[in-house]
Amino acid sequence: MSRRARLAMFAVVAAALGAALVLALLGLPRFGSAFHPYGDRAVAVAVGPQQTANVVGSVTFDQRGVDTLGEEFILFGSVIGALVLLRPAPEEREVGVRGAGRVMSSTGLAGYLLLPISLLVGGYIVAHGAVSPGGGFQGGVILASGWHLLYVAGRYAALRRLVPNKPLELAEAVGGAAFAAIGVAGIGVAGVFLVNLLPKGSLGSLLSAGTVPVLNGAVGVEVTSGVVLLLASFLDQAVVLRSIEEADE
Amino acid sequence: MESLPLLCVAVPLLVAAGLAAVGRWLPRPVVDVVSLLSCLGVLGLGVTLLVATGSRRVVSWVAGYTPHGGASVGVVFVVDRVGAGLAVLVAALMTGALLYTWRYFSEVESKFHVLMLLFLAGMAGFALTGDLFDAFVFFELMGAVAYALTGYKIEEAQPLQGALNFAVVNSLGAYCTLLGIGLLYGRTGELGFAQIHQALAGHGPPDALVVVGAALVLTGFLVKAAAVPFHFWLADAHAVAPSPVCVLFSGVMVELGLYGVARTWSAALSAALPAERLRPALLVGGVVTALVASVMCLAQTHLKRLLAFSTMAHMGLFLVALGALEPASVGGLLVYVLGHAGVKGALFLCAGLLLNHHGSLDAEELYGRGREMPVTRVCFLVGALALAGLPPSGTWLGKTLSEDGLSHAGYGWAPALFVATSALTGAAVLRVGLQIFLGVGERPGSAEDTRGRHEDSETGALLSRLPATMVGPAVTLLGVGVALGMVPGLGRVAEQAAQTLLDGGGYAAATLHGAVGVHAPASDVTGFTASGVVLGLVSVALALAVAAAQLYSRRLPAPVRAVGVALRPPLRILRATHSGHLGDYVVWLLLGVTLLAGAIAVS
Amino acid sequence: MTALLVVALLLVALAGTLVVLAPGPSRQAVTLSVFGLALTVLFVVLQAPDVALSQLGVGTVVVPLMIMLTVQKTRRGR
Amino acid sequence: MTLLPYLVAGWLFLAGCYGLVTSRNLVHAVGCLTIAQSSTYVLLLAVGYRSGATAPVFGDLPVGAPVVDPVVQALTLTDIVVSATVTALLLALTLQIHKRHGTVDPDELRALRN
Repeated sequence: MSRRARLAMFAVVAAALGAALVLALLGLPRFGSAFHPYGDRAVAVAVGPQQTANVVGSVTFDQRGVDTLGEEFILFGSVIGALVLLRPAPEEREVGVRGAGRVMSSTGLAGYLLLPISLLVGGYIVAHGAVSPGGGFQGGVILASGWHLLYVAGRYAALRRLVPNKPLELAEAVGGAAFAAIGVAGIGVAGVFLVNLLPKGSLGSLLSAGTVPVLNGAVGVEVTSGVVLLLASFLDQAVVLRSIEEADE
Repeated sequence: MESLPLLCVAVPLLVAAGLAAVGRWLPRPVVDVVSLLSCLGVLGLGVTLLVATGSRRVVSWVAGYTPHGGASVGVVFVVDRVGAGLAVLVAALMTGALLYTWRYFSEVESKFHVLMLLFLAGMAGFALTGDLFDAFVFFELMGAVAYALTGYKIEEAQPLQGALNFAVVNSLGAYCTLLGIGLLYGRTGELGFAQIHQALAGHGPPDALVVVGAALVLTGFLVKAAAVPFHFWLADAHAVAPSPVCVLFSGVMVELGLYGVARTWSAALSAALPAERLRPALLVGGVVTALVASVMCLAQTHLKRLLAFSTMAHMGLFLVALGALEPASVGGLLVYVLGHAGVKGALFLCAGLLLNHHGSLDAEELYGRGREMPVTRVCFLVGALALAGLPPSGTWLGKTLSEDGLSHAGYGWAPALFVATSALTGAAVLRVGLQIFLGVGERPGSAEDTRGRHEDSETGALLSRLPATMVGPAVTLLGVGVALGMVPGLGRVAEQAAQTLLDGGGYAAATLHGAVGVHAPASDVTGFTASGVVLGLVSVALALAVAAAQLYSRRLPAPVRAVGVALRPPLRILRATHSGHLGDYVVWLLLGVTLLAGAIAVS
Repeated sequence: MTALLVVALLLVALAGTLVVLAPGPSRQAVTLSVFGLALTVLFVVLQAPDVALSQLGVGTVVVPLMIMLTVQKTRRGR
Repeated sequence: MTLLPYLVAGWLFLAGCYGLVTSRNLVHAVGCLTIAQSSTYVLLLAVGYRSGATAPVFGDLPVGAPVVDPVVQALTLTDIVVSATVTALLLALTLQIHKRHGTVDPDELRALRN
């Protein structure tokens, strides 16, 4: 199709689809309605038998934990997939990073200052996933971002040499495996996959909610290492890898 | 028994994570053996489930949140014969694919195996789950891994673009599904298939929300099933993905899209959307898909692209057989899917063997060069005949059962469509088979279409001798695909499985109220009817005739050639719509959603 | 429905439109970051702090960063 | 007025699709796809909203206080992860396409033209 034909066809189709969508949206309950049967049940279970103050955490890691198992392995598979796709092609080679040592000192200082803060915040958010907003995923992303502050602050290539992919890949796999293994352990102990086996404690305390904080920890490890790997492989592409002709210039 | 469905998902996930952790330090044979063993483990679990589901549905509530008074906060896995059968099919094809890759595909440590095992887990989870959102999650898992596997050969230009088109179109389809889930959640407040069914029941004719919500949810699955006009990604992705991955794409992944349509409709939507609402859209979509793909298939010379369009043509037939929403035709469809998976899997592996031996997938470039590959030659040609519907192969049995079921349901035109489609796609496969393996027909001159020439083999260097681990899976898959047609009573079992699949009320009762028993009504399906055998032979004869006409086009009588010349301009337009352009594909997808919603609304 | 909610919604719609209309990918990475921030605000107003935290990390940092790195690599010639 | 959140969701979806259809750069197209996906976040969270309710976290909140639907929030969390990972894969593919084809303009990519 030519650009104009494509656009014209889109205009017609989008108008029809938009109208259909509006008709459908009119059939939804009024915005802000009190009709949430599943949500009400989930809240009752979370604050009742499961003693999980953060109900979203309870739904994510306990009541609908298998969704999250799938989600973690989507992340895991995508990171592996991205590593496969971004592997150096036969005609590419790594070049030294020119100028990587010449980061502005103020940026470097800010990076070093922000690093402990982001590590602290990230760790806190992972640990408190069962009692306050956040959890393994959110904390993991913050930890991974903190890690990248180090790249900004220091020398990229030196840091990459210091912490290569191998341990990160290992950590990512172990985090993912831990989640699946806790699920299988449920079958071994109680005959039920992903059952919340551990003592539930009392609502709002750090060690409440049974396996929810443990799973949060596993996800935290996986997400941190996974996101670091992902960003690092893109950084490698942008900074380190060149085709042979480019490298020879 | 109740924990088996979850193990089908958890075992490959655990092994995949384990391989990713320590795979780099393991010798390659260990990686191969461990992945194969976990496939065989899932196969064993699936077979156990298949046996158990003869008399009941296996219902397992994850984390033990069993329902009280028909309501639960948990996610449920509900397995019936069809779900268990799909899990078995997935594991069996994956075993064949991994055997084929024995010792090869080692560019990035064990990551190919890790991706394949995640793919296995995603497909098994999709087939076994009883929750709409959970199905979306597994759908995305198999999608994400499939995109990476499609683009695995980063040294070449085409795989990358094929993977990108595949990924964008499938993702957009999945987001449509999620929008639909949001709409249905707003209406029902539930996510489980059975819970949605229960909440939708008894509200009279469907309103705009249910119609559009259903259309959006089904869109994601129909994209996977490659129904026109959602189909454009299929040929792009199949043509470029590694051969063992194509076996899974063609043999079961696209079929899982249809399964998603069938399951979501029967287990959840059928309470508000009677079969009459959905039937026209599926039937018309199926007919158009079969015809478009048959024509496109005839026009190809690139082996994998040709096989991809053949898969799509069969998807059109499957869509028609499903569209009747009757147990007899759906039972036939189930047999057809199994037979097709074996035969098409074998054909894709044969294409891979040619690529690894000769470094090309272009039928004209390969002309006569398959002569010294005796096993591959027999395998490919028998596969082509089975695809055309030669009795008593499994593809033939599925075809004839579907035809019978459709005729009895009042669709007298269906057998003609089935015969024509199997003949045309069979002809295309036969034509290239005869060219490559026997050097039949006019030696092709300089063709304008040079796609497919000089492709890198999948094994690094070209193989002068093909190992048994590569040839064996192709022969076995073909053997199973052909032998299925001779299994006594298969049609009856399939019809009963279809009955259970289409019984939405029974599904809800089993899931929410513990009524797991399945009663299997008597069925008089036999399969071997005189008319079925005749129709099978007719389509094979037609296939041979069309293949001969293509091979000796210059010797055809003038009037026949005139018809061929007259058909060229419309064919050119049809080919031009398969432009490889992302923007085009997105517009077609949106058109498809709109038409689907419209068809459900006015039916 | 509070005024704050209306503002957050309109901001999201506007930012989303700007992302689509952004002339090139590098400009888009910036608007995408703003869009991520607008979504974060909306999620907070909709009483979804868990989601807001996720969106803050993913939508304003990780995704725009990946896009920016890709832009940098694809801007060069072959 | 109470339809506004739902309409914003619909708008984002169509706007994202418009971007995909007209985009002349694959990186840009990937960005537009994330806009189309964000419509699902807005729709899900809007469907789960309850007027006058607070976030479903019972830190200082008395048990029994009205809260918004936690289930849609869990779904949206999953959705965000899916979005980020699919985006990463698409960008990785785009990078390699640039290396092999020398362009990321869909109008100039002809390898799969039939």
